[in-house]
Amino acid sequence: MSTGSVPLPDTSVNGSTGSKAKHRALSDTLYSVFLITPAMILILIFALVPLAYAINVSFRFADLTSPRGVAEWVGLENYHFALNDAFFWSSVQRTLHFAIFAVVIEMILGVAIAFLLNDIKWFKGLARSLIILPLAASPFAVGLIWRYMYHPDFGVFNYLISRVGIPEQNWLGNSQIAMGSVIAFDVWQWTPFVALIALAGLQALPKEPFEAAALDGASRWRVFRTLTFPMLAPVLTLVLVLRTVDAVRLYDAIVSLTAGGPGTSTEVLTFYLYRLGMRFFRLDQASAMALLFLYATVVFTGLLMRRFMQNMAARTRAKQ
Amino acid sequence: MLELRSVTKRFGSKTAVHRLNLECKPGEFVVIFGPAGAGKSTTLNLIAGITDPTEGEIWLNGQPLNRVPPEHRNMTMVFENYALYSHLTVFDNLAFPLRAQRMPSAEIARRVDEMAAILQIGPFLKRRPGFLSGGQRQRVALGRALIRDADVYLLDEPISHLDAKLRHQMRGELKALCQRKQATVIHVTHDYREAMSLSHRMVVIDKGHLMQFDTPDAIYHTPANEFVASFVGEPPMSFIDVKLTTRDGAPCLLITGTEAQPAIVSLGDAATAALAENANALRIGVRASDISLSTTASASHGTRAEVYVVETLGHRDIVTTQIGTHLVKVIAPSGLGLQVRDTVWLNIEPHTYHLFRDEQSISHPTDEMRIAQGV
Amino acid sequence: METPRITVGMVLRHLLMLFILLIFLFPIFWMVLTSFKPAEEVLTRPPTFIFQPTLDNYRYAFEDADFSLFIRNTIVIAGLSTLLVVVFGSLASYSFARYNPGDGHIMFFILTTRMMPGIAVVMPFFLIFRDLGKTPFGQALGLGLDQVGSLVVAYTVFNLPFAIWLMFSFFQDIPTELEHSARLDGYSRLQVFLRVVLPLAAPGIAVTAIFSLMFAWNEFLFGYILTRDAARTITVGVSGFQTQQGILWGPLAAAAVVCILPMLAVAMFLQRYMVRGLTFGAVRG
Amino acid sequence: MATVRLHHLHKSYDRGKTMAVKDVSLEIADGEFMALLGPSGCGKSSTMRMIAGLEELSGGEIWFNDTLMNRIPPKGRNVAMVFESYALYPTLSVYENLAFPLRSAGKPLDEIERRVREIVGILQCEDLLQLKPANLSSGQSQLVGLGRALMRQPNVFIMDEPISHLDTRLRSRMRSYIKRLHIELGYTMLYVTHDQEEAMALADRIAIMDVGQVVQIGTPGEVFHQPASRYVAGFVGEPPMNFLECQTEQNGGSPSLSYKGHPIPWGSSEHTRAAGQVPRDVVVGIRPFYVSLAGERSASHNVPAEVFVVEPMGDTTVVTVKAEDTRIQIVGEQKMRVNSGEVLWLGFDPAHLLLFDKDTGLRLG
Amino acid sequence: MNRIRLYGLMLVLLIVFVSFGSVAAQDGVTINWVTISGFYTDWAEQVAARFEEDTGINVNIIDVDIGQLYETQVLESVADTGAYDLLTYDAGQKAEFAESGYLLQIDEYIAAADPEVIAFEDIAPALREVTSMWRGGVFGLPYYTFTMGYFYRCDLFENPDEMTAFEAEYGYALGIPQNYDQMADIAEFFRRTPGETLAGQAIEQDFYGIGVMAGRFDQVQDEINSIAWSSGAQVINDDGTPGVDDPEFLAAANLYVDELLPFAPPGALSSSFDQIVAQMQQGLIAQTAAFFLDQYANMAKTEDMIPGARICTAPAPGVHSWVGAFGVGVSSDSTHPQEAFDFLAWMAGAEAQREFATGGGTTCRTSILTDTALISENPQTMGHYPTLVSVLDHTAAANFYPNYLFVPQGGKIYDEMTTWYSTAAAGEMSVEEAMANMATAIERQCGGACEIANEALGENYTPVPMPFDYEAFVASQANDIDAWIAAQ
Repeated sequence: MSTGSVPLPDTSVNGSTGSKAKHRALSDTLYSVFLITPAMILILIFALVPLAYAINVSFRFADLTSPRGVAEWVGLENYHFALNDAFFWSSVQRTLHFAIFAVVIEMILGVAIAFLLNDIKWFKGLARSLIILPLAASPFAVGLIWRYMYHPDFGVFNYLISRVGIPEQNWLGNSQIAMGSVIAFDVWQWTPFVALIALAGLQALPKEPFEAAALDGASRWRVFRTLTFPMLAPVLTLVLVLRTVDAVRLYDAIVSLTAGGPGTSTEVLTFYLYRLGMRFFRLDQASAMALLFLYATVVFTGLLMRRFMQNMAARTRAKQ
Repeated sequence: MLELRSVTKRFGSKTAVHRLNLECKPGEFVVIFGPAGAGKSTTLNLIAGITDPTEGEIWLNGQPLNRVPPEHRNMTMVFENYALYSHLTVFDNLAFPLRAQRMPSAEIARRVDEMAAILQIGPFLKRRPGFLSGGQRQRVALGRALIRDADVYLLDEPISHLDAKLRHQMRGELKALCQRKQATVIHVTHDYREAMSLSHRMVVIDKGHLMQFDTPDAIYHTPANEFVASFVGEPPMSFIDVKLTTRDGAPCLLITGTEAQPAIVSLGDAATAALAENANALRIGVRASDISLSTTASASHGTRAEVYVVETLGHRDIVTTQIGTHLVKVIAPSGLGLQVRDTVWLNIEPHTYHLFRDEQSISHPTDEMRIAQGV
Repeated sequence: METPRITVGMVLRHLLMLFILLIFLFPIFWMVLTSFKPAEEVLTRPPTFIFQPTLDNYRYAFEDADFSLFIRNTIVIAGLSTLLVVVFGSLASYSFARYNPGDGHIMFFILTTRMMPGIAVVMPFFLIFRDLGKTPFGQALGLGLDQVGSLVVAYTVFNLPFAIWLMFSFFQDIPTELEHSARLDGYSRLQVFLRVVLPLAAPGIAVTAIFSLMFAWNEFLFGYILTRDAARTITVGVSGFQTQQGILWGPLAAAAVVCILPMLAVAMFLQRYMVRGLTFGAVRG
Repeated sequence: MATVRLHHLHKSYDRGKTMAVKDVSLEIADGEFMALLGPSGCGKSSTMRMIAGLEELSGGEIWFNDTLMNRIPPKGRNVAMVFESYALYPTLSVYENLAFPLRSAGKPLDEIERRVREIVGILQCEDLLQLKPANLSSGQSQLVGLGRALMRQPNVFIMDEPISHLDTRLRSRMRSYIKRLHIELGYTMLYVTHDQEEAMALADRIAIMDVGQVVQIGTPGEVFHQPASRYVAGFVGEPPMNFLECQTEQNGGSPSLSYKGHPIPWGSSEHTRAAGQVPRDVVVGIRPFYVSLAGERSASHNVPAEVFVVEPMGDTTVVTVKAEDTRIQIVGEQKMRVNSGEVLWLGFDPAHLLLFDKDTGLRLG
Repeated sequence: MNRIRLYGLMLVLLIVFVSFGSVAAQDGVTINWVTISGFYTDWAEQVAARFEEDTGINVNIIDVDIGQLYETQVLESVADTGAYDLLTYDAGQKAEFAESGYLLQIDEYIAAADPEVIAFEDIAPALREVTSMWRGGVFGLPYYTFTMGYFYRCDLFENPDEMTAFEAEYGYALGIPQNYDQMADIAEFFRRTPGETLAGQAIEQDFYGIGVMAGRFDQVQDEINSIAWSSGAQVINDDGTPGVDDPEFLAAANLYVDELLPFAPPGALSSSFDQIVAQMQQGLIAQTAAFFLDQYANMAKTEDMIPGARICTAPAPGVHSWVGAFGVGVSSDSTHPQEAFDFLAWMAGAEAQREFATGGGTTCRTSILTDTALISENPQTMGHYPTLVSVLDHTAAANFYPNYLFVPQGGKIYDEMTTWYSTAAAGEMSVEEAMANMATAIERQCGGACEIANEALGENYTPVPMPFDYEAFVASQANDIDAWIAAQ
């Protein structure tokens, strides 16, 4: 009928119109709610129930290994305990120490690698494929392998550095450098992630402003400072948030690399929570600390992400 | 019969369409014309049911369409950015609307081939849209909209991205096709030639407000206001600010900025009558094709101007002239050998200009000519 | 014909990249090397690079430590949870990208569910699944302790936030006109989602799938708390090489190689999409 | 300012698999306004980008005056450029965008300030200075892009489709403005466009490109009236030129022309002179302005045609007719009123008939 | 895109395919025994298979990493899942498991069982005390002991050059250390750097005087405690108050940190026992501190790897080193306690244990530990038995047991020790500070003074007939207990 010269019969016009009244549109709101329902049910059950449990327990006495189990309401006692627990604060300090150093190094190194990857010509695809390998490895499994490689007597790292004349180090046994060694491991594993995202960001940048800058005679540094970096900033903020949220939750690597040692020099908050919760089974104290931690993370993320969220919402509205 | 009854669409505090009334007869080809951001596409989306009006109603064949979802409106649409499915081949793109109707595949194939032949995209049927040029994509998009029968065809800039040659050709094809289909078409464009060429009636809108709704001829020759006048015609109409003055006791117009060396323009009778009440914010508009220039002053060519720049069209030149601070474009025969800053004389006369007050039309050249010729 | 000039800077950059690659790949190389070492070569001073390679470690991992079961479990768990993540996540993400229910607040809430330290919620998870496993519903779906279903659900829940965030920009980048066009053609919203939106978001879905696959494959804590034996995953299996006879480094390396090999393959195959998909829509020209 | 000479320029991609630019030689005189015209993919962008130094050459030489530029980076060429996509620095304000070239050159602050004010004055966009590019309309963006290019005294001023995204009114205004600017400043200009109208209107000379090669270089008049080939003829002019496949016949020294058996008057002396070399099958090109319609058959109006579509354009009317199976467009008077389906007789102005070789497409005579 | 779809399809198919294989139903009673992974797995599987053959009861062995065994068992027990019928515990966790009701008291089962099979009295009394008994009842049976002794390179100790040099420097003869000060002397003496000589030969790499495990992998406390016990100090005093901050204890910890650790390889701060074994095998160390005797078979491999090396064992100085074993008990949640017990009795019984011992395991049964014929047949795997027996015997005779083993919070206190002892070892804080923290931690765990439930100790002890006299051995100043026995 596409090019047929016969005009449409009137009946079909009326027929189709007549049926229209029956097909009222499902409102956008209803439809959008319908779409998020399956995911929300899962999230609500498995995020809110544990959260509610944790909140509940944090206001009670709860020692699972004692015959009393989860017992009476104790008010803010557990929070009081947490806030006055020197070990809690020192583990928070270690966590921040780890997170700040690891994330900053990963960001700098990752962005640098992204630039390099963007720049090279000869084995670009291969390099891009290979650089993400650490990312694909299970932190727990390779953590054990790293512990093996870090071993001061039998590890390959000491062997390698001694070959080039650097004195051997007690990577995980010296409390001065053990945290550094854990950071190195995390950097090894997560720098590719940052690099990958930064590379994606770089490749998504429009070419023309850079060409214009080249014609305008701008130096590399000026281009980076006034163009590249500000344009990458949103994506880097996001990586920063994602990495920080992950870094402060570091657990697997600590279990397999140091178990918090030597001494307590790598005992980050999650590992302390593990000991409190899964060794001493003091769920009350562990929950209180975890909730304080969650609150801090949410506030931190919320602050950093506000701009990003607003942009996203604005774009959605613009599309409607 | 498609009707928009006082339709308003607001996005937040921004009003995209303001109390728009339209009615479009069955089989009529209506072009919505306006600059970017005028609300053209929003109007189309409202008709299609993609967005719901904030106020007002849309009726089709005597039935209100409010809250009828797009899939039940029996309309098709071409989108400005083609909206082709990049994961489907051209064939599947064209077949997509037919498959929704569960049409047998043999019939689908027949129709697709037919449409492909008309739009000259036969060789690309197996390709994905990503491998087509902009023009080819636009034709596929057009084909996808026209392949099935619908109550209303909504075309959003369907041929504006084609190159000049193809655009001319497709314009003709589109016009012929729609004539044959007796289809009700709402066509959106920012190209006045396309609008003039295709439409039975034209809707000129700006910032969501209806400026004029009339036949192409009427729009061109009797624009309702400065906006319509400025947007229809190429090169665009030139505007000159004027002040009411008198010469030899008769009212006439003084071009502002030429007070030192007054450039005076005479007034037609109709205009004179109208100006008796209020003579503020006057402006005359001249079309490049309505006036002519001469290198010597004469009775007919009495307005002095200076050549600003000369651009050629090949068979003719567009001479941009400067009167005071105003630029006036004139179409002139090529080969006059005019140089920048040469002095020329223009015939700005009642039968060559439109007169506007507060941006609204007061008189048109045709009126004046009719009066002058005593018709 | 003039070939692109080779400058000193360019050569240096390539060398630097090679050096970086060397550093980043060395641990993996060493792991592979160790996996082929005979037991007496594993802890030596200095470490050996050249030795008589053996498959004993792999044999041990597969025969004595039952790795084939762990691998099977892991494939089922990671695969199913990825499937669920993609299905539920894409529906939700699409909804957020198009309709923004909750005006960003629900989105942010979903992100916050990822911030709770796993160690703090593992106990409630354990209790939930213990009780679910006793209900007929839980039994039918295998949602009990030491059952594949519970890990599937757990990993799905953990991955959903990230997946929703990741896919969000992909959905936002799909021109709405495509959907409108399909609806005008007579397709319902759900049909449009399935026939138009999903295929177009395929790269995003690929990226999401690979990340959730990687997470589920590598997760350790919940894997070991929620399973005992029958549903044990490969990473937990790896932990079993820390024994009272010491850490069995050779078999551990072999198991780790087996454990990360599929992920490496997937990651390498999909890296193109990963690079494309990871801007989270944060960079706009 | 400089004379720009391109000497056998080549550009290939994918290790020589695709040739984007083939043997382009061109000279732009000091102060000349040269337009590079062609459809997308014709190689005009690659040529331009090689001149700017944004792309490496695969072969050939580029000279600015007496300096070989092949190995000079963009920075050292002193080329100002207006980009099609504006290429404003998204993170910088308009002021900073304008100041950027001078800041890069390390100019003192007061000079930058002075120059920005000057350019802003010329472009009349004072109110934009503090805005970010994202908040500008396309017209404003284009203005800023132009302003940024004007900040320096360049060797060559390149404009890449600078006004193609603007609406009609603005485009018309900017076109005149650019032309006048060139006259005032006298820069060596290279203007890249796919819009023949712009090229015609603006350029001193036009270089028309097709599949990587320059097919004609000439003034707008030459290109319009004496196109080198059917390709050029079809590309230049709006509406486009009509083409008819005709036969020539030698009738005792005076050749005649017929279209499908309908004789077409053809008699200028120039044609007669060329008659000896004219092959039998030719393509006749005629611009829509030089075709007329008549209700009655006559000696001058000999070809029957059915009206296909009538398009009123305000000041003119474009009529498309079908003569046998070929479509022909006629630009007629505004008052011309014909109806589709009507059969009329076509007349061709003998003075404006152009003949092209059917096979090579080259113009004959 | 097509390729992606293809791979997706393949993935789904793979999932479906493997899902088919994952369901395997079993009939009859199945007993789940959760135990330490990689821990004589072959033997356990064989024992289980044989048991199933005899009784039709299926035994499913669940291997768990030693580091996670505790929490998974507690979690399942607390949650009453009944997932495990047999639990495996360290001596230090017995009190907690029994007190919390995770373990079933099995006295009646033992009484009803075939005495030939179970032979409860045959289990070394010291191990019985620390692993089975709680508040007078029996809660499980030990099946593997990792009691501590002392390993040293007797070839070096007997080297005339070294002996002369040592005596010249320290004023007494080089030999098995009689106390930890002597051990410290030996450690200092044998510390050599490249270029120095060892046993008359110039060495190329560092040689260390001692191997210790000062990291956070749950062994540092056994080493420090052993030193403390040798001087009578306790982690928890008899009155239940912390003893770690007492002067004797502090002296012991200080000795460890200041006089042993400096002469150990750098790996000490992150090593676990397997690396000590490797240090020995690689010829890096001359001796161990108190060390797990069950590692003898691995230690003995040194003799193959280093020409001329000989590995000898002796009780650790002061003899009061760590005495303990892994016990297995019936879970109180078990739905088949009798079957579970039957398997336990069979597995910990004489016959299965004999196989266990010949396979390299270190059994807890006196009859096997003192079977000289068997020992002389398997010198590479049982060479440590005489030392082990003497330690066990001495412990039982002296009726000396660490108090924390009889505190319900013992397991947690043990875990805290790892943290604080290693903190001191790593130099993060002073010994005094770390031990003060440890004391606080003990009080926190116990909620004040700890309740010590060792009232039953010692009364039922009947000395086991020993094949040799340990006191005489020590008095003889001999270096090799095996040689000494042979000479008797």
